[in-house]
Amino acid sequence: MPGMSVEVMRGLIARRKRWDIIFSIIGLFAMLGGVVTLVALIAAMAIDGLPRISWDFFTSFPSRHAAKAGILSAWVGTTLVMMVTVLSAVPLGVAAGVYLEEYATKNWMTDLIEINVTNLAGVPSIVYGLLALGLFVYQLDLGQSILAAGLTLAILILPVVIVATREAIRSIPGTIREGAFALGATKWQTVSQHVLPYSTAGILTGVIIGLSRAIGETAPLITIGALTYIAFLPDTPFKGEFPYVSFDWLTSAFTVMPIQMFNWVSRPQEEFHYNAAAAGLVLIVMTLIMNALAIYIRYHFRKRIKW
Amino acid sequence: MTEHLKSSRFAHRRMRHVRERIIESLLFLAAFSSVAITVAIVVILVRESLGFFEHVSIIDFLTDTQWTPLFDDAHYGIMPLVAGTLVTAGVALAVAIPLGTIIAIYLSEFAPHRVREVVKPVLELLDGIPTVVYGYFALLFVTPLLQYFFPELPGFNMLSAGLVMGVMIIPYVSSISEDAMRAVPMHIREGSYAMGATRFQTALRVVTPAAFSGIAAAYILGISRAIGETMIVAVAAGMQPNLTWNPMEPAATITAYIVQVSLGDLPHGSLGYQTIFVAGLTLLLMTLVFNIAGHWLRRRFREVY
Amino acid sequence: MEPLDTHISRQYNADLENIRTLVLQMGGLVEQQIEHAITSLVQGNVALAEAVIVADFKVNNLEVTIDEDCNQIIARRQPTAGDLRLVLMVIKTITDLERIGDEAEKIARMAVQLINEERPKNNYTEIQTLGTHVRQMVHNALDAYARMDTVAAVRVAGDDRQIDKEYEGIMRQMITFMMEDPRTITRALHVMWAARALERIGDHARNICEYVIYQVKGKDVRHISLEQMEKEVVGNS
Amino acid sequence: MEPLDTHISRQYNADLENIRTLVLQMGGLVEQQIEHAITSLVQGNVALAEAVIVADFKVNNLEVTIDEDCNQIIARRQPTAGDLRLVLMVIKTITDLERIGDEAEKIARMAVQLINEERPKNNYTEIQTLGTHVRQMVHNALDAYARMDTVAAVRVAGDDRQIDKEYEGIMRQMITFMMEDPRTITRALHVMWAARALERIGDHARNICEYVIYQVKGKDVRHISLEQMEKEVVGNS
Amino acid sequence: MSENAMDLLKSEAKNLNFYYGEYQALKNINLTVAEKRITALIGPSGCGKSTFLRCFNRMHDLYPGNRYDGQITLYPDDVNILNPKIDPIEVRMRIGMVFQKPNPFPKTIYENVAYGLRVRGISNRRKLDEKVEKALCGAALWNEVKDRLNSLAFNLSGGQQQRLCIARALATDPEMMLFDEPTSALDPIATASIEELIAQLKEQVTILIVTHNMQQAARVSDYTAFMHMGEVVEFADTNTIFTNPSQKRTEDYITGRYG
Amino acid sequence: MSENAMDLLKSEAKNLNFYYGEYQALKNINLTVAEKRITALIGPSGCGKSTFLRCFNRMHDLYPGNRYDGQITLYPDDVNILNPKIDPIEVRMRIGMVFQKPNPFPKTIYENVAYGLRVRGISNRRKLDEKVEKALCGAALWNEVKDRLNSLAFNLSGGQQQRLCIARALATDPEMMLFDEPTSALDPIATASIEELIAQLKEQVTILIVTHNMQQAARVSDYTAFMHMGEVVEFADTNTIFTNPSQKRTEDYITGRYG
Ligand SMILES: Nc1ncnc2c1ncn2[C@@H]1O[C@H](COP(=O)(O)OP(=O)(O)OP(=O)(O)O)[C@@H](O)[C@H]1O
Ligand SMILES: Nc1ncnc2c1ncn2[C@@H]1O[C@H](COP(=O)(O)OP(=O)(O)OP(=O)(O)O)[C@@H](O)[C@H]1O
Ligand SMILES: [Mg+2]
Ligand SMILES: [Mg+2]
Ligand SMILES: O=P([O-])([O-])[O-]
Repeated sequence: MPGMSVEVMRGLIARRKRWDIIFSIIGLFAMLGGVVTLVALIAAMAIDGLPRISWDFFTSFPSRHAAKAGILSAWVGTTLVMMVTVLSAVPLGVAAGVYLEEYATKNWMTDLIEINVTNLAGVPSIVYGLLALGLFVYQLDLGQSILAAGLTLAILILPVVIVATREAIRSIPGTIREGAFALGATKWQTVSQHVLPYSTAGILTGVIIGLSRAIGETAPLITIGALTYIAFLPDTPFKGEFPYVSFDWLTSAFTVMPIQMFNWVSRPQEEFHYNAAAAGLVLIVMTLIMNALAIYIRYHFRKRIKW
Repeated sequence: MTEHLKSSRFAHRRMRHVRERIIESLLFLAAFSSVAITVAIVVILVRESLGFFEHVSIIDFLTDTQWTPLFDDAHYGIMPLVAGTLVTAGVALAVAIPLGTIIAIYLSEFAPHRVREVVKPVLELLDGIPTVVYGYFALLFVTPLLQYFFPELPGFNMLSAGLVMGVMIIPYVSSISEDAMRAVPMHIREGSYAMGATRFQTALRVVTPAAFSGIAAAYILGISRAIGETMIVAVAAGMQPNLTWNPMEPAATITAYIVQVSLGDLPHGSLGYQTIFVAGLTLLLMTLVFNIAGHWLRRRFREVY
Repeated sequence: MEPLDTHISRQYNADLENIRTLVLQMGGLVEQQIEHAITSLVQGNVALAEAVIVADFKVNNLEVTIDEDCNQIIARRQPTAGDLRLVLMVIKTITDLERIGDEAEKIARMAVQLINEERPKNNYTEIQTLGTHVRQMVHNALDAYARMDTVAAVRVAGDDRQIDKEYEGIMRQMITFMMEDPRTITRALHVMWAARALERIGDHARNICEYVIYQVKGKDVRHISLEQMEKEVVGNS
Repeated sequence: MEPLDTHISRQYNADLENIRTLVLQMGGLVEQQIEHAITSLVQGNVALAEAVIVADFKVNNLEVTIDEDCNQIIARRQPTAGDLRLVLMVIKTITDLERIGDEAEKIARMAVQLINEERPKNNYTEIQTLGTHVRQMVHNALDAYARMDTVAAVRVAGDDRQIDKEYEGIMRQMITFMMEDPRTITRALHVMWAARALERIGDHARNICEYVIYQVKGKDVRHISLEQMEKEVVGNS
Repeated sequence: MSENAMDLLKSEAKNLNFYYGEYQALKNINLTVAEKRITALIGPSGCGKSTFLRCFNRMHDLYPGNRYDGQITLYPDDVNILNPKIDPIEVRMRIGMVFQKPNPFPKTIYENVAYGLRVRGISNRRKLDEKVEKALCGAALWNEVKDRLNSLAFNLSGGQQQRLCIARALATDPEMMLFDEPTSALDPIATASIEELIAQLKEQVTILIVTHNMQQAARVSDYTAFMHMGEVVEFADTNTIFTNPSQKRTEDYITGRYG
Repeated sequence: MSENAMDLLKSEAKNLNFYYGEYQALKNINLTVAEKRITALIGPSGCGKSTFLRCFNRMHDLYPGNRYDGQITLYPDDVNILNPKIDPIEVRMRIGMVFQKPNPFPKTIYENVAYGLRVRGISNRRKLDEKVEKALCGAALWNEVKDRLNSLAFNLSGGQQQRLCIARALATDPEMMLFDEPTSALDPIATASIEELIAQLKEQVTILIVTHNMQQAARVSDYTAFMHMGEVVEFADTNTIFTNPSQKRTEDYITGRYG
């Protein structure tokens, strides 16, 4: 028989269940708070910025006249900077992640690398800006160029890529590796034919998340002295004549979307605030698309592999 | 059956071996680059800071209550910047930690599956939005709103920057906490329900303690994010170093100061130029303290299911 | 009853099939021993009788082999339900078969000793008749076993009554002989022993029938009357 | 041999202990049946004889019960090694015990029939002596079983030879009696049957000893000579 | 060894159907659970054993879209525990459960066992101490842990953890205990000791156990139900099921034949 | 049913010791593996069964700090496969392994089976097709998957996945195959079919199998070694081990007694 009568038990249960209800209500409100803020933010942007969005807005250079100003140089700059970032951060980050998960034996050196990566992830982005200022701009004399900016953001997202790679690799059960080794595969065969292919989705998700973060980064680029007023485009990478490609654009001065927006926000004139809102809207849409892509990849590829 | 292997076995083996070694070395270099980055950060910050401390005593730096390096009457007391940083971060955390935790518990233990699947990504979008956009929002939407309630509130103030930053950090706290709670295996939860516990009891007495290390990590991450956040404060809190603990006032944070200086055109090697590295070093040390604390917490309370 | 050959494990099927086959082989051998023993006695064929005596070791060896196989199946396969009953039935069956073999050997020994006695006029027809019936009963019992036929098993078990009656007839006859002519005492005694051995063989055959019913129906029908036995078989078929 | 009571499962210990106890109980009952049967025959006590006949059903019931318990242990516990041998030995032992019970019943039946005959002068001392020996042998066999004592088991198995000799002596004596005085034929025959029953009991007791050796040593010592048996026991003790 | 036909009834499923959304996992189940006896459910993977077991403490209520139909009566008070009016928490307070994988809470040994009591509002330390000790003794764990009641439950071995989970369920004096493959995550020796524990527990409490190891059912249970495709094919005392089942499907399964 | 004393020798461990760093997991192991026979290793959890098995394909080389001492000879060519001069990859090419949990690669069924061949440099499609079919037939899986060789291996059931892993190992014609508790993650019916497969495989290949289910060892193996605390306590043909073991420790273990 139970330790108490059914009536006593029912009273007890009723009393305890009241807390369930109270907390449900609190939780619902908290959640709504977050969601409402998001909606308000987007709405505020849209109300102010939507009227400014037009074809011209994308194809015009910034201007002293708010109504004529556009974001051409900003989005081109962003695109080029991101290219540099991806091309440098991904190979380095993935290789580092693979080393740490698959090769590293336990010793002080790998411990050091390990702790170091964790801490890098927590370093404020502006500190990377200072690093870039000291190292790229002055030490390596890259100047305030697309290359310097791209590398800065690459360093910034490197920990993200490394961590994502490691997580993705770690989710592959050891038995899969042992299965490959047991069939006579070498270490590199195991890594290149199994570990990397199976963790592609995870790595890709991490890379996209990193990029969506990089695309909105403002502070480190301000630190290296990105210009806020650029009325020209960098040299194009692809040429009509030999050697067809050119790397001059790498050293070109640039601006990017968030800086352009910051610039407009900082102006006292209200009309520029509308420009800022419009640029913000474009930025939000860009990051939304990238986040959606990451979610899609995670969902779509994870579905196919269940360990 | 291994004839064909036997003949060329030796040559094969050496080639295989050499290739494997080369690949391993390359991968090691990649991993080591992260250490190089850290070293570079430290070297650069420390080198410029040393230059700074040749001119300014550490005592002054820590005790002076004014930070006016660019004025003629230059004062180099970091306190106003630290105070600004702590106040904005404090406001942000006062919003993010309670709300984030409640949302995490609600989503992981109370919300129907559908709600969770929708709300969680939506909240994560909060984190994906560029910070400069938040700055805009704080300055041009939240501050006017607050001024409606507190008419005397200045146009630049730490309260509105902190509040918006808090909202931005919510998903950090809630998402990671919720992940940690969901990582608590269902069978532990079922164990509690099977004992006759209610949802609230299960959430509070079993799931939350079990996920403690993850939740703590989420808090720490939120804190370092709040301290290092730049653009919101730069846009909305003003750029005036101001030693005050009152969030209703404008004040510069460390990060805002760095931005402010960078926007101008300071010659390389000047004392003004060095101040931003000193500020950076201070910021780095502050976040490092929290990161180490987080590391320790996670290690101390790691759960094995 | 389950067919034996549908286990997921082929080896298990093979092992079970193997002991069944060995039992039938042992049964065949024992039948032959009975036949030869009776023939040797009735025809006074000493050589045949001695062959029977010698061949008994084969029966014994089979018993030991099958027993060991059964133990191994139990130890290695953990049989349950029908499979377990099969194995346990085999363990019991071979004990009875071995006893039948021993009785056949005894009859053969009688045959050897009767050589020194004068042959009766009736040429041991009593033994001949009883022997034929008993042999038939053993044969039928093994048949029921091979086909796991409970109806046949009940019928064969019933034949034991007939055999007991015949046996008692022989006993009474022999006592009469002995009283009438004390010189025939030794011979009569030998006949009596032989008859008694045949009667025991009948009992063992009946046991085998009971095991068949146990195996198929899962019911222990030892120590109960024939009528009850019939009811069990019809009851849940 | 392993002590039985060290299984992790108490119930398993209890189950095994239970069948062992039941076997010893059955053994005790059977011993008593032998004793009463002999007494009834020697003293001409019909009531006792009839009690023996009636009590046989108890022996039969115990056989069925123990058999079923053994099946259940095999089906539910999947015994191996020593435990399995124990169960299998029990299955065989109870068959022999049941047969001993049957032989005791037969002796009792002889006792009933001998009532109508004139009592011999020697008051059936032959049967008395043989009976005492056989009873002792059964007792010793059960003792060896209870203590799982292989040395004792070999010794008891050896006693069977002595019994066989005594039995043959009785047979020869009875034949002489019959020849001398055909009026004693019926009585002599009954004595012979009783003696033969006792001799068979001796054989069954020997079987039990063999099972003890099998259980302890894991060696099948049936159908081999006493000398070989001794070697097996000493060999790997 | 044989079961008593006179066993009292503790619980009874009548015409029970269960649906995971559209999918019908249990089909018209009828089964009795005898008081202070061990009833085992066996059957091939996916036949619905766990589903059935979890009906007894309304575990399915935790997930949306599940539907019961029919009833499970609990005696002696004759309530239908599937009745939507009955709070599942009440049912769970009366019927304890032990899971496949040992799932101690990430708390101390003491707090694990005390949890059920605290949930019931007991906080008197003396009383808790007493009940915790009693439960741990009942789960044959007291001697092994009495000196470290305040160390974390995770520091115990798998078998000990499972006994801790049994103690945790025992502490609240349940009327019935459900075990879902309680030893499938354990090695043979730990398994044997859990089996032994379960065998002893039946002196105190009615037990319903799911196992996919039929030898285990044979060893520990008094009654066995063989399930197949959501139905109870045969239900009888364990001896009968393992020596002389009446259904061909049962025989096929326990002797290792294809269906 | 009984084993032939004339069995040929395929492999032999002599005075084998193995250390995980400081910890000695195997102590002076001597054991023979008969050709085209199934040898089973049984013993309580943590006794070193898996450790021993994994010595046979130098799996321990994958992790640092592990040390072998003594030798394992492979016949007929009489090489010591533990010799550091022998490349572990070579050993693994000759000795296949199947793991506890089915671990197919997240590739198609075809590519799973072909993988071992590709690693060996075979890429001729015709040859691959042929070998894949043969291996799948050998693993009794061909009929079930021949129409969907290009679907993902994860879509197979647990038992099928394990047979796929067996096919994968079989495809490269190993001389010997190692199985580490190959059915412990499977339900009884899948287990039975894997056991049956293993029993058939011995016609082609020498098999060494670890199982913590001694009934399984009893069912499938020809020889059984009982291990305890890193030692081989008793090694004999399976019948002897299960009906009449000579060591008390063996008897205690297989009859379910405390040590
Ligand atoms: N949450 C669920 N939603 C839908 N179907 C389910 C769910 N859980 C189980 N099932 C299905 O219900 C059937 C019965 O599942 P159940 O878990 O009761 O089987 P089981 O007999 O316990 O098997 P096992 O031995 O593998 O534990 C299975 O066909 C399963 O696929
Ligand atoms: N990587 C390792 N490092 C150190 N010790 C280990 C390692 N792997 C296993 N051991 C130890 O070696 C011993 C033997 O382990 P092994 O895995 O061989 O046991 P096992 O017999 O296979 O047990 P199980 O049945 O649980 O698989 C154990 O005491 C174990 O704790
Ligand atoms: Mg289940
Ligand atoms: Mg292992
Ligand atoms: O024991 P019996 O000789 O009468 O079969």
